[in-house]
Amino acid sequence: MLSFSNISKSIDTWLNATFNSTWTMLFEMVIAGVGVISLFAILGLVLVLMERRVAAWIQIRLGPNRVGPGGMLQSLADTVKLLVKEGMTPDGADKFLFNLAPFIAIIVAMLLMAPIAFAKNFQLWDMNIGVLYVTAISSIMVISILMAGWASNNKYSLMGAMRSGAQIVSYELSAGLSILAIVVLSGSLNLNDIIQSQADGWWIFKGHIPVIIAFIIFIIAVTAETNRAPFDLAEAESELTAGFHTEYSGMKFALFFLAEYINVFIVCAIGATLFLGGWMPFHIGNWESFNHIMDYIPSSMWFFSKTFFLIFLIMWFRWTFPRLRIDQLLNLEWKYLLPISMFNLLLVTAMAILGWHF
Amino acid sequence: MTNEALKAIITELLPAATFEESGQWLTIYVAPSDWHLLAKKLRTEAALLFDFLTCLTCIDWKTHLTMVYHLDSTKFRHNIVVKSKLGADNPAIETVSDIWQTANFHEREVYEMFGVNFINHPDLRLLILPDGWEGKKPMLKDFEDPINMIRL
Amino acid sequence: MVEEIGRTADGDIIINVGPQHPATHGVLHLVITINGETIKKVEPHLGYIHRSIEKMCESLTYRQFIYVTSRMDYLSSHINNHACALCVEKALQIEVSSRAQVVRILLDELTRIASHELWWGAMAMDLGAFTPFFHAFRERETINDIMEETCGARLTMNYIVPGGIMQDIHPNFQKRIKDFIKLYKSKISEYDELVTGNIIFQNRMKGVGYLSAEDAISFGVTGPAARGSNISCDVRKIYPYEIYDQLEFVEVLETGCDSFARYMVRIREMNQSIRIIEQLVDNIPEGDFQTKTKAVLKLPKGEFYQRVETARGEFGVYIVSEGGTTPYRIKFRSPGFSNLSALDHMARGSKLGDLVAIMGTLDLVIPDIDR
Amino acid sequence: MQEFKKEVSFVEKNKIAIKKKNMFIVNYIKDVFNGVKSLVVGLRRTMYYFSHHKEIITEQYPDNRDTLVLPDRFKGEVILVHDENNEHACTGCTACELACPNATIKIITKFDISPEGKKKKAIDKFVYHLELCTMCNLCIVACPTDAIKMAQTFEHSVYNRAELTKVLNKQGSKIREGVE
Repeated sequence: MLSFSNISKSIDTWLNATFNSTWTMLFEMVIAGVGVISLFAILGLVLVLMERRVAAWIQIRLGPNRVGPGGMLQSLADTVKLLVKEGMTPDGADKFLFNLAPFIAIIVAMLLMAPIAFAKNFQLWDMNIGVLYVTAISSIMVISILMAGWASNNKYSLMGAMRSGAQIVSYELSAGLSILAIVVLSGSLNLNDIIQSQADGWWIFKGHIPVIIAFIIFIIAVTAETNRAPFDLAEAESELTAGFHTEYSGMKFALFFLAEYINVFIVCAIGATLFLGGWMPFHIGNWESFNHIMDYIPSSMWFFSKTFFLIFLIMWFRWTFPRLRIDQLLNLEWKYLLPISMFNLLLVTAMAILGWHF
Repeated sequence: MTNEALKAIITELLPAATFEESGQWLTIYVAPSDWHLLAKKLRTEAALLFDFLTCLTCIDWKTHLTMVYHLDSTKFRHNIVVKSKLGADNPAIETVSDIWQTANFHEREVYEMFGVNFINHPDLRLLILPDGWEGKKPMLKDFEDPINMIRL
Repeated sequence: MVEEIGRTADGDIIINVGPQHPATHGVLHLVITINGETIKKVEPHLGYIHRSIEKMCESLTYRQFIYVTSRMDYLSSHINNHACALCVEKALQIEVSSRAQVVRILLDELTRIASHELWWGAMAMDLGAFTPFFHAFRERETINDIMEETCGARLTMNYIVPGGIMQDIHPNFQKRIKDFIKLYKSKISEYDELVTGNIIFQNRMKGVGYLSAEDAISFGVTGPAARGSNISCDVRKIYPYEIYDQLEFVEVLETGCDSFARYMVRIREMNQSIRIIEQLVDNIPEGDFQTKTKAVLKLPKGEFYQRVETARGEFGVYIVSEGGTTPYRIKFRSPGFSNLSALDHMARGSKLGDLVAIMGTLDLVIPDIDR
Repeated sequence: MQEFKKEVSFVEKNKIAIKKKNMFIVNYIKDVFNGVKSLVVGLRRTMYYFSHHKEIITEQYPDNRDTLVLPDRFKGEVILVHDENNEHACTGCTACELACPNATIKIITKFDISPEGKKKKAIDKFVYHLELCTMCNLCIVACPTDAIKMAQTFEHSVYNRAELTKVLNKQGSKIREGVE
């Protein structure tokens, strides 16, 4: 059967047979790099189009329908437009940091790709601390935003960056705690092990109400972490015009834009892996015939459909809710999400110890 | 309240005031120097309670300017018009922005459009005209703008 | 300490909101002083769209000057025109036929609903929810279609002339209005679902921009903004014009004094407007739509003041006539100008995000402020 | 009996005190529940429109250009009505010119010699400045012979401002017989 794991394995064996191990390593790195970058490009195009389509349908509009069949090439046209635009650096800006910030944003997004299992046995780096790695790296995102806000020499940017700093630092907590709930249940930090532990049922079904609560908190927290509405205070366009990327234009703006969407994809991929079983097909107990049919659907399909379902959820939020105010945003975290998730973690731990889950 | 009753009370407050009844509402003419004192009394007098300054404007009569204040009482719903005649050169009148806060903006508008100087105004700066505007006040009758013609 | 540009001596930051800013709905320029996120002072700088309409009107005849007023508060242009026509009619003592009066009021109330619809969408957009804007436009477009069919334009209709209305109503007029009422009633619950009931929205609005009744009167705040502070100031009720005194409707009052109260006033006011329309739409009397007037109108010497209730508050027309064919001086008392003057008072001490909510509930239309 | 009652009330009081303490937690949970509920209501509404995306409200302009019908009263631009004989009803009385608040209309008259040898006033050029027009309809109302009317056009954009200044009477047109 043609699958990602078979393709990667055959490439690996062919490279090993043709070159020595160092060259194989190098070639594989190049292939992985090219793969990640092309995945970036495709994701950027698809997600932007998807967002615009979701927004349009919710708003009783048609959405993009000019470029290409049914507007499918709209985001490609946007990319070309952004590429040929002049990338300006404002006077008085810290030129080095100003130009560095978008690249840090995109590099962070790239780093986060490493531990994600896109399909069965198809992963860039199967590390034993995958969950920890993801939470650690995703916090670096805030540095690029702070850097952009500070270096722009613009008060709107600075305020956006400061808001974003406060926001990401606080929402890291509840995101971490809800991830921890799954770690407790599966007993591993390795993403592959977590997926394997869901072979007989996804955690969201196996874990009763506490895991559902953890899932909801996770979705809220990652929406905030990726600066998406209703938590888009860092760029709140009716207050701060565009927040931290007010002064950016052309390709540098495009990188921020892309990084936002890639981050959404990654957090949704993590969410799908932890709560919805990653590439694991949907199985119902001992109903063998049903499980068999589900197994026929390729694992990559499972992974992407779950991820895109979560992405849709986040987009759905964005086009429904108004934005919070900064103090309410922090209230929500410290007064509601954090206590609830801590209490929830306690429940999950008790559940794991007593073996109450399926 | 009838015009007669209003007249009686206001005459008591300010004997120097003169009245005119031909218009829609009772019109009171006061000297600029009396205005602030009368305004305070109009606002606070229990039987009058003119707490709502509906409209504040100025009319350029070429020989002189007239300040026009439309007052309304949200409790009794009676209206009066107060007018005050100002000289054409160096027109000045005391501000009422401490009595009705809405006068703050309206007086700033009159200041820049007619050049009326409001004494004791807390913040008498240009509001609508661009910063650094010099020369004739735009709403005066003899204002000519060769670049942006208004007259047809 | 060296004083930096854009900072006060206390170290507070001064930022420009506008003239090009998404939240100001036009070219309003606010210079705000903030300490962190807290607003210490708001200072409006006006005049970016000042066209000196008052001066322009001095060279226009009494038939011509009405159309200019559509360009002030473009969202309630019909009501502005109405005010001017009423003032001229009062001066000339022209009797307007009851048919024209009813049609005028019908269009007034439709304009009011259209204005509030747009405000509702823009308000939600200010707070970061984009979807309501499009949903509000669905109903508003229906009103605009009615306007387009009868008046010939969607926004600046210029349908009112001294003595009545310019053309008789379109044959479809009543049917279209009834269709609109049906649509409106089926969709109004969505407004609550999408915005009013939303917990985030309520938290953003409640307790924000407190304006006490005394301050509201002192600042000359009128319209829904003042009625949110429990001040009875609806000109349609207290100084009725046309046939408003014969109609059944309630002056909407809220006691909250905050942004949410002002929001609720507008939402409930739309229902009252629907109520007025329902009373009138089937009862348009037969008769002339326009009273015969002289070709050239000459107002008698004197001063005339007419106030009406627009969607934003009390709109006053003050005409000083010297007996000629053109006014000697015209003053438009626009509601937005007075309402804006209370912004500084309301916004002090609140967060930057609240400024947007406060400006939204004041329903500022910039051409109305600048004139 | 009396004592028993006292005891009961004591217990009741205690209960109330406990309840008050619990109220905080209850209110907290209530807050969360009501908040989430209001959000779910909003989400349901947007989901409805997402799943019923065929109910679009936007005009598909310019795709619908052929089927687009504007109301007959729509004020697009002023035109001078010509009939099939290339005749119009404008006598050149300049009532429209006087009625216009913006000096949009300029009528240039000439004197025609009628067959009887009489001099007769007629229009030479009916100049219309579309760039100044605000579509206020006052000229149409003022016209005593109904010579001008509003056309239902709206695509007025051109590349050169001079193109907006139009001469409304067609080449060689003349006034219709009988119009005074």
